[in-house]
Formats: sequence, C-alpha cells, structure tokens
Amino acid sequence: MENVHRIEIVIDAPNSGRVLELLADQGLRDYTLIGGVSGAGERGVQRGDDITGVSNNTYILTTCLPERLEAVTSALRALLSRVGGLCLVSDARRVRH
Amino acid sequence: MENVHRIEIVIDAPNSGRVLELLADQGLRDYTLIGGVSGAGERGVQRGDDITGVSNNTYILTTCLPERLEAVTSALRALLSRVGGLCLVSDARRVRH
Amino acid sequence: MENVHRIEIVIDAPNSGRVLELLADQGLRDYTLIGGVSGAGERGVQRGDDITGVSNNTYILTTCLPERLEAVTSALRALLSRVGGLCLVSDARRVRH
Amino acid sequence: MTVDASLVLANILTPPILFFLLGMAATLLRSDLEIPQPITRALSLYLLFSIGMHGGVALARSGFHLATLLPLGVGVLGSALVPLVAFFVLRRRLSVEDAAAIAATYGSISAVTFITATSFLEDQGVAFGGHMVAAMALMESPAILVGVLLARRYQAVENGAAKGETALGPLLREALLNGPVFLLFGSLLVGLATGEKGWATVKPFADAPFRGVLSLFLLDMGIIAARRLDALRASGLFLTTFALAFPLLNASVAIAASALMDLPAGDALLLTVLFASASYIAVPAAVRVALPRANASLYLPMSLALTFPFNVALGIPLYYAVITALWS
Amino acid sequence: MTVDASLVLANILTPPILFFLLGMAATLLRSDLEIPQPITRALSLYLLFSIGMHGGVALARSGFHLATLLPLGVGVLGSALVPLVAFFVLRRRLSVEDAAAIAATYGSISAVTFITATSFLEDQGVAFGGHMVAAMALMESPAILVGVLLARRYQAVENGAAKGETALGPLLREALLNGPVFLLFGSLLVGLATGEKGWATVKPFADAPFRGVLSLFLLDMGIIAARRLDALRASGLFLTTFALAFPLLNASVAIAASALMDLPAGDALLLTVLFASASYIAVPAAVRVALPRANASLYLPMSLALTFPFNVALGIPLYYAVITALWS
Amino acid sequence: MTVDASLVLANILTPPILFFLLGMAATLLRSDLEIPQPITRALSLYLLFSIGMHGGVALARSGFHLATLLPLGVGVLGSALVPLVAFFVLRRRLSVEDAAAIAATYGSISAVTFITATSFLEDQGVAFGGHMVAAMALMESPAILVGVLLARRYQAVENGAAKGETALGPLLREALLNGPVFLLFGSLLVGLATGEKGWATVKPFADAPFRGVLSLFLLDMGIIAARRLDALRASGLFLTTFALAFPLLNASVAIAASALMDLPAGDALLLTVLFASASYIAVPAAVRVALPRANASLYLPMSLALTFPFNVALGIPLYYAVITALWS
Ligand SMILES: Nc1ncnc2c1ncn2[C@@H]1O[C@H](COP(=O)(O)O)[C@@H](O)[C@H]1O
Ligand SMILES: Nc1ncnc2c1ncn2[C@@H]1O[C@H](COP(=O)(O)O)[C@@H](O)[C@H]1O
Ligand SMILES: Nc1ncnc2c1ncn2[C@@H]1O[C@H](COP(=O)(O)O)[C@@H](O)[C@H]1O
Ligand code: NA
Ligand code: NA
Ligand code: NA
Repeated sequence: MENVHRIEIVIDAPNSGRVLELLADQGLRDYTLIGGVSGAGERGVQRGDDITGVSNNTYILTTCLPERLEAVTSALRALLSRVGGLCLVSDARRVRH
Repeated sequence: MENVHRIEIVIDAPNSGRVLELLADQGLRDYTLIGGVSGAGERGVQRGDDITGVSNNTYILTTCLPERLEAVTSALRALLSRVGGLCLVSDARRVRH
Repeated sequence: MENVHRIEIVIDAPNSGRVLELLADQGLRDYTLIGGVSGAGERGVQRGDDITGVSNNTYILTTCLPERLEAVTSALRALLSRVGGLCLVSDARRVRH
Repeated sequence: MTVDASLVLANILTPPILFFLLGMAATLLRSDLEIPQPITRALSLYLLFSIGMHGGVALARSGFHLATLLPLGVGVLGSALVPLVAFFVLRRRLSVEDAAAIAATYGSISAVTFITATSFLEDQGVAFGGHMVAAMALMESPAILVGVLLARRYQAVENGAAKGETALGPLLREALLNGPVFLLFGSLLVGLATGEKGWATVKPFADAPFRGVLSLFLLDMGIIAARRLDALRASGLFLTTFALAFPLLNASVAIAASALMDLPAGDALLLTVLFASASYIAVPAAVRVALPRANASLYLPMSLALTFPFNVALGIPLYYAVITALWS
Repeated sequence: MTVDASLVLANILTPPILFFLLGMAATLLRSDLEIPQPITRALSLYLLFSIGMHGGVALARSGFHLATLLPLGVGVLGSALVPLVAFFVLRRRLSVEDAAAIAATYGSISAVTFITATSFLEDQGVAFGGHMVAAMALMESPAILVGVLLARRYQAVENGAAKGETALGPLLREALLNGPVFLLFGSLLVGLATGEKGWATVKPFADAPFRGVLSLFLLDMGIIAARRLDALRASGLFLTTFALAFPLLNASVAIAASALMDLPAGDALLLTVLFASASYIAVPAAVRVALPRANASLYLPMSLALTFPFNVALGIPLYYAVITALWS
Repeated sequence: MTVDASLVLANILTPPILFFLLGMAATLLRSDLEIPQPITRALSLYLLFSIGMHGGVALARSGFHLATLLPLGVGVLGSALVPLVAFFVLRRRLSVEDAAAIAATYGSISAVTFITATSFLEDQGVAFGGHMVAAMALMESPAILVGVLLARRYQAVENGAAKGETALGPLLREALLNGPVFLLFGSLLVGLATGEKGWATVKPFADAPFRGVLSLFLLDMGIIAARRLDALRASGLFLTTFALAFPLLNASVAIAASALMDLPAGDALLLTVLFASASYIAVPAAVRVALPRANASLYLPMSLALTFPFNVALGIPLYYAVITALWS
C-alpha cells in the first residue's frame, strides 16, 4: 500500500468545473465526483432542489502524493477563497493493484 | 491548514433531520449531505428503492474542532443508540481560505 | 470509540456487485453505497450519463477491524487488478452505540 | 362461483397486473431490470395527483350528501379500530414495537391497491363515487396514531426509558402532513374547486395516460416487492399467514358494513379494498421515526411483498365477486 | 375595475395556480412533500421543449414580418436597460456584486411566468404570436452581460484585486449557451423547420398534457419558492418592496411600449410579463460563476419567492385587465 | 437515385432527428444542456415498454406463421455470425479483448435505431410486422455470447492466467436477463397476451406521445454521443472507418437476405437496420463484466458516436431507398 493524501472538496455545482480544471493543471487527472449533494456553510444553505442545479453542491475526491500536496492545496486555497467551498485533507493508504 | 475532526454519519433518511438538528444544537451548522444512499447494517439492508424513501440512507459529513468532539460524539451516541446508524470520526486538516 | 479501518472503494457500476460479494465473503456485511458517481482514472473517464449505467461508478464505504485488514485488502487487490477501481484505507474511530 | 375464476383471469390479463408479475419475475430471475428511484417517486406522485383530481371533480359533480359522508366515517373508524385488533393478535408473538408497527400498517391503506381497483371497476363499466378518494385520503393516518399510542402505552410498562421518545405533536404532523397524503388531499381539493373546467384542462395528462403509467408503476412495484420476499422467509409462517388472512377478515367486515350502508357495488369494492389493504407509504415513514426499534424487515415486506400482490392479483376480483353475488 | 377581481379569481381558480399555492402550503405547514430534483429538471425541460416547438410552428405559420421583429427588438433593449436602472437603485443599499446580481435577475425573464401567461391567454381564448417565444429566448441573456459588466466597472473602483476574475468569453458562452436557453432556441428552430407536419407528430406529447405538467411543475415551484421565504426575512423591507414594486414599474413601461407598437392584446401581455418577471434559471447559474461574491440568499429568493408568486397569481390577470382596458 | 436525397432530407427534417442534431450541437458548442440520468433511463424504459406492447399487439393481430419465424431465425443467425467476421477483421490491429468487445457490439443491435426506423416507416405510411420487434429482442444477446467465447478461446492461447475469469452461467444470465432486453420481451408478451383490449387501455400512454418522447430522448442521445467523439480522435482512422463501413456491409447482407426471403419492404428495412446497427445497451454492460480489460473508450464511442448517428440520420433513408429500388 502506498501513502497518499486524500483530498476532498465540496463546492457549489456551477463552480465544480473549475476545481476539476485546477486539479488537472496540478497533474491530478484522476478523481471521483458525486453530484446532487446539498449542504450548508458560510455562504448559506444549498438545498439542492432547484431547476438548474445552482443550489446543488458537488463532492470531489482525489488523491495526491505527499510531495505535491503543498502546491495543490495552495492552488485550491486561492480558488476557494474566491468562490467558497470546503477542502479537507487526510492521510490514507492506497491499495496498489 | 487547521486540524479538525471529520465526522461522517450514515442514517436512515427519515431520521436524518434529527441528526442535523442535533449537530446544530451542538453548534455545528455547516455540513454536507448526500441523499439516496443505500447500505446494510445491524438493522438490515436499506435498498434505497422504495416509493417514499424509507429504505434510503443519508450520508452526512461535518467537521468539528478538537475541543468540541467529546460533546458532539456523546450526543450522537445517544441518538444513534435509539435509531441506529454509523458514525465515524477521523482526523483531517482543513484548508483555510 | 473503537479503532477501525475505513475502507472506501470506487468501481464501475457493473462490477460493484462483485465488490459487495467479496466483502461479504470476508465477513464484512455492513456497508454504505453511493450510486450514480462519476470520475476518471486509468481506465478513462466515467461520465455517469449513459442509458444503462455502464459509465457510472459506485462508491462503497465499509469498516474493518485491524486484524482483518490484511486479508480484506489482498482480496480487493486481486479483484481490482482485474477490473480496475480505487481502494483507499484510512484510520478512524467508530462511535459505539 | 364460476364468476370468480373468470373475473380473476380478466383482472390478471390486463397490462397493469401482468406488468406487476413481470416485475416480480425480473427480480426472482435476477434480471438487473431496475427503475431509477426518482422515477418511482414521480410515478407515484402522478398517480396521487391524477386520482385526487379525478375524485375531486367527481365530488364536484355529485355534491355532498349524507350518503357520501357515511362511508367516510366508517372508513376512518375502521382505520382506527383495525390496528387495535391487529395489535393484540400480534402481541402474542412479537415485541410491542413490532406489533404496533404492523398493526398501524394494516389499519392504514394502500393507495396503489385502491387505484388498481378503480381501473378494475372501469374495465367492468362500474361507476364509483369521488368521495371514496376522500375516504382513502382520510384512512391513511388514523392507524398511525393508534399504532404509536399503543406502543407508548405498552412500552411504558415494559421499558420506562423508551417512553416519550417522540412528542405527539411531530407525530401528528408526520401522520397528517406526510407528503403523499398531503398531495392526495390537495389534488382532491383542487379538483373540487376547479370542477369540470379545471378537469378539462388537465384530463389529457391525468386521465388518458393513467393506465399506461399504472402499468409501468406496477412493473416497478413488482420489482421492489419481490426484493422483500427474502426478508419474509426468516420471519416464519405466523406473519405470512397474518399477511394473507388478516386482509380477508378486514374485507369481510368491510363488505358487511357496505351491505348495511347499502353502498353501490363500486363504492363497496373500494371500501373493501381500503380495509383489506396495508400501507407502504405513510406508515413506514412514520414508524421509522416514531418506533425506530420496530423491525423494518417485518412490516414493510409483509405489506409490500404479500398483502399487496395478493390484493392486486386475487383480492380485488374476489371481493368484487362476493359483492356482486350478495348485492344481486 | 371589477374586471380585475373576477380575472384574478378566474386565474387563481385554475389547477396550475392552485397547485402552486398547494406547494407553498406544503412547505409552510412543514409537510415533507417533495419532488425529486431530476423530475423538477425534467418537467422544466418538457415545458421549454413544448413552448419552443409551439412557438416555432406558430412562427412557421405566420412567417416573419417587420411587426414580429419590433417586439423582439424592444424586448432585448429592455432586457439590457432594466438592469441599469435596477443597479443604480440597488447600489444605494447593497454591495456592487449584490446590486449587479439582482439587476441581472430582474432584467432577464422567467420562462415559467411566460408559460403560465400563455395558459392564461388560452383560457381567455386570446391568441399570441409565435415570435413572442423568440422574444423570451432572446431576453434571457443580455441582462446577464449588463449585470456582470456593471459589476466589473464598479468593482474596479472599489477593489482592484477582484477585477478580471472571469474572462468575458466564458461568460458570454455561459449566457448564450446556458442549457435551458439553448433548448428553448433549439426547439423553436425545430418547430420552425418542421412546421405543421413536425408539430402534428409531437403535439400529443407537447400540447395535450401541457397544462397537467404545468400544474405538477408549479406544485414543485411552490414547494421550492416557499423554502426561500425564510432567507428574505433577514434581508429586510427594502428588498421585499423592490421585488414587488420593480416588476410593476417594468410592467408599466412594457404596456406603454406595447401600446406604442400597437401590439395585439395577447402579445402585449406576454411582453409585459417578460419585462415584469425575474430570472431564476439562466441568471443564477451565470451569477454563481461570474459574481461568486454576490449573496445567493438575496437574488434567488427575491425572484423565486416574491416576484414569481406575485406575477403568477396576481400580476398576469392584473396586467391583462389594464391592457384590455387600455386597448378597447 | 434522386429519391435518396429527398428521403434523407425528409428523414432529417423530422423532430426526432433534428433534436438529435441539436443535442450533438449542444455538446460540441459546450452548452451545459444536460438531461438528468434517471430521466435518460426512464425515457429509454418508456420506449422499450411502448415498442414492446406495440409489437405484441401487432403479433396478436397477425398470428404466427412460418413467414414470421423466418426473419427471426435469420436475425439470430446474423447476430451470431457478424461478430465472427468482425473479430477476425479487428484482430489484426487490436487486442483480443478489444476485438471481441467491438465484435459483440456490432453483432448486437441498437433498439433506438430500430425505433427511429419504425417512426420513419410510419411517416412513409409503410406497415411492419410485430414479429420484427421479437427479432430485435432476440438479436440483442447472441452476439454477446459469441464475442465472449471468442475472447476466451484466443485469450487462452495468449494468456493462460486470464482464462475462465467469468463462468459462462452468469454471463448467459447477464446476456438474456439484461434489464432492457427483459423489459422488451416482457412487454411483447404482455401485448400479445392482452391483445386489442389491453392495447386500447395503454395506447394513449404508449402510442400518442411516442414521437415526442423519442424527440426528447434523441436530444439526450445527441448530447451523450457527442461527448464520446473526443475518445475517437485518439483511436485513429481504422476504427472510424470500421464504424461507418461495417454497418454498410451488414446492411447489404441483410437486404440480400430480405430479398431472398421476399420480406415486405417495411420488415426488410427493420431487419436491415438491426443488422447495420450496433449495441450500446446490452453489450457494454455485459462486456464491462465479462471482458473488463477491453477498452471502454473504443467500443462504446464507435457505436454511440459514429454508427448510431450515421444510421439514424443517413442510413435509414438510404437503406430504404435501396430496398424500394430493388423491391419494385
Ligand atoms: N465544516 C463543514 N463540514 C462539512 N461541509 C461543509 C463545511 N463547510 C462547508 N461545507 C460544505 O461546503 C459548501 C460550501 O461551503 P461555503 O462556501 O462555506 O458555504 C457547503 O454548502 C457545505 O456543503
Ligand atoms: N460498518 C459499516 N460500514 C459502512 N456503513 C455502515 C456500517 N454499519 C452501518 N453502516 C451504514 O449505516 C446504516 C445504518 O446502520 P444500522 O443501524 O447498523 O443498520 C446502514 O444501512 C449502512 O449504510
Ligand atoms: N486517484 C484517484 N482519486 C479519486 N478517484 C479515483 C482515483 N483513481 C481512480 N479513481 C476512481 O476510480 C474509478 C476507476 O478507476 P480506474 O480503474 O483507475 O479507471 C475512476 O473512474 C475514479 O472514479
Ligand atoms: Na387497511
Ligand atoms: Na424582466
Ligand atoms: Na448489428
């Protein structure tokens, strides 16, 4: 098993494309995305109920090797400070196959 | 980055409102919620297929500062011991923005 | 609280039944499953948009006691090496109720 | 009664019932046929919307009479008394919570069984009163309250700590404002308020495709019901017998009451079906919250995988055969 | 004007409006009635598809004339100027971003209000031109551009760093290629291209069940709108007043312009409704991306929970009463 | 053949095809137009339900004759032989798994292409036999078995370890009990069993709105198909050529066989379309499980983003022009 950082991001649906672009720019092309998520944070309640999906959040999970973490999180910080959202980093082991 | 506890709860959909209320009572107003989840546990299989959603689970993610953890988990324990469900706590760092 | 390993698996929807069978064979009958997930990995983009759901991924979360981890991950490794997918293991505490 | 067999066959050889059986077959043969849950929910909302509007305009046509109120009263009374009987029968073998949950389930009604019965009546060319839809709406909830109160009463004796778990206020709200119940009532009122004119505008949506939507929905119900058969195997013969015999008892009572009230045959069938059917909409949701210790692998499978198929495929024509035999 | 009251009542006593009120009641009474989001989205796609095809075939019938282009031009112009007025009014109390977001919202239009107005006209037996659907499609986007440009211009002064956040290219694309706008335009073109023959094949889908689908959709809109009422309480009287008064101002301008252009009463009502309505489809999505600092608890609730219900229940019959009074 | 051009145009200028092109345009222009996946799945279930019931009642009307069985046999045979040819052609350039997966894809059929062809025939006023729906249902699965068996046979030689990955039992089940195939067969049987009487009750649902639903569904297919065009760029000219040329080969064979069997023009077109079309329903799901090493960025995009659009927009009228030219 390989030590990785587990990065999870929650962001409003209209801005989720930006996160994927940012991750790809940082060389993180692999990800898992869960749509239709609701929640609440500093920017109020996201009920996930409207017609166009602006009130939906998106949950994005990706992994990152220790040496890349610093660059990735500072890029994410810059984005999230403008558009809001949550980013958590935790430690995990990836089962190599 | 700030050290936080990552709390994730899985509970049957009809009781998920209670969890959010409990968290709010504990001062945790920010959360992320994924609906339409299925699963299996001590109370049997939740197939997530019926008309009204009783057989659905809800996944709730929140974060909590170390000093609040004890109070939050004991409140959750009291609720879950009555209505069932899973609660996991892990360590994470939150990207501050 | 009880120390457990938190195992999360992302796999294409058509093969997700195999993961549940494998986990059950390993004695892990409790799980949480999120369907309709999209993503990207070594096997390309899973857009989660098609008619039959082949382009969907499934996210599976389970927990495992430390002594069982080795057996479970090596069984998972064998399966994932054939059909692809992601498996992350992290440490967590389960709120006992 | 040779009438029975041919009625049963006539009922089974219709698209809705055959699609229900097809759905059960899909699950039993382990096909991966599956209808996405949002669609399941949308189809059920459509059926409630349509039957509500339909009942509302029928009520607008007929107006209110004492005769229309009588079966409503009997229905509500039945929905409150049936759980009492059920509870004390079940209590011999089951925990308080399980007995109460199942009692509530059988006191309440199944909207889909009712809707299938209206299609059956239509095929037989038999009319029914719009107030029977109101009866259905009114019979959803009382059983929930009775069931939970029974549990409270007897839990208290056994287990002091569990008492007072849920306040009665939220429970009443859950029972009366349950989404499907609310939609049914609301549609009935809209149908009543907008009358023929309103009905004319929504009829091509609410009426013409109704039978087709019902077929697709029953396909889905067949899939879902068969998935619950497994759970029943574990629960033994007692509950299986209950799930098939108790509806027959309730049906007999309803037929007798209908005869006493001198209801027209169509209304009598619908009242019978309401008594004989068991809930899998309003009750399970309320029970999950109010009686979380009740085993969901009992009350839901019994109602969904046994009583529902039985009523839909055999019960409806059977009850109708008895009614026509007695009425004539 | 006794006409008003009866028209308002006639409008309210139709299934779509009553279901809208029922939906609001469901939320306010804390019923758990809820329509799954994929269904919400599907119903709105259906309505856009249908109104687009309907407008397209109507255009194919009537052909293009100068008279059909005039209201389109006025509509687009209005959609670009209204945000300017709104912005400077709102700027007195709100941040640049909030003022710009709300301005864009009120410059753009509400497709559902428009669609409800077409149903109202149908009930009154009044015709409307297919080009009005084109006007609706054209009026969705300009306000977005104006709003965002205003924010850029005035943000620059206040806060240098925030400038240039989003390039204008992606914004234009978002505004013009926004899913619902694209579908509406596309359906209009398909309706135009396939004419009577194409319409005949889709009519049983796009036309007959339209009013029923609209009723179910408005039920959902009522549920969703009422959930946003909370957010408004915090935002105070100024914005509530704006959300109800500004549409009346816009409506007056539109009625005056319609009179000057000598539009038929049906087209005049639709143009008025476009001016008076506020967006909750194209604009919120674009604003989230282009003006992320704008408070989504302001612009969305104002448009969805105040202006929309007002227009749908009262505005439409009111505007129509004024129009018929003036036109005759 | 001037006939061709006008037929192609007549086919393209219908709502279903124009909406398909609109969907492709939406994706290519990077609009965010999107239909929620549960709706995609529901629309496809509706189409299978409807075409199944339609075929079933048509079969009930016509009865079974030897003449109806012949094209079924030829279809099944074709569905088993086509993958053999395809496999050995593809094997020159691709891995065993990829060749087998694509071979299975092209041996099987596309239900949506078939359904579009039935709409085309309806527009031409040409009848077709209900047994052709049975042919479609029967042709979904054999190619899967042949494809997987080919992979087993040749993998064994190259790579002993991979052998026996999946037992044949589950595979057979997956192939025959695949959800959509099961629903299609089931609906056919229900249609057959309930005949005119059953059909009359579901017709307003299954028939009247069919073309409208198909339009909306093809809009969605256009969106989804265009998203797969990217993947093809990487895969080079060989596979693009295969995806366009191989259907023409299969169509020629089918037309020749139809001529030999003396099929009516309508049935001949449908058999041709079955041969010429490639699966994106039953096969991809089975291949994911049985041949997980096959590259899903090849077989799915080829079938969905090339062969399907080609057949639907050009192939159907082209094949029909050839058939009418030869038959007359
Ligand atoms: N502490 C938290 N725990 C879980 N989810 C959060 C938390 N904070 C924010 N989120 C999620 O991130 C979304 C956007 O956050 P914000 O920009 O703070 O409103 C919210 O709607 C939540 O879904
Ligand atoms: N060990 C576990 N791992 C993952 N999910 C679990 C676990 N235990 C319970 N769950 C989830 O929590 C739900 C309720 O649990 P229970 O009350 O134990 O039936 C289940 O349906 C699962 O979705
Ligand atoms: N590094 C990763 N981070 C998050 N999700 C991943 C990662 N790698 C793979 N996945 C998920 O696992 C699925 C299958 O992976 P693969 O077999 O590598 O294509 C992908 O579609 C993703 O949803
Ligand atoms: Na009952
Ligand atoms: Na406006
Ligand atoms: Na083929």
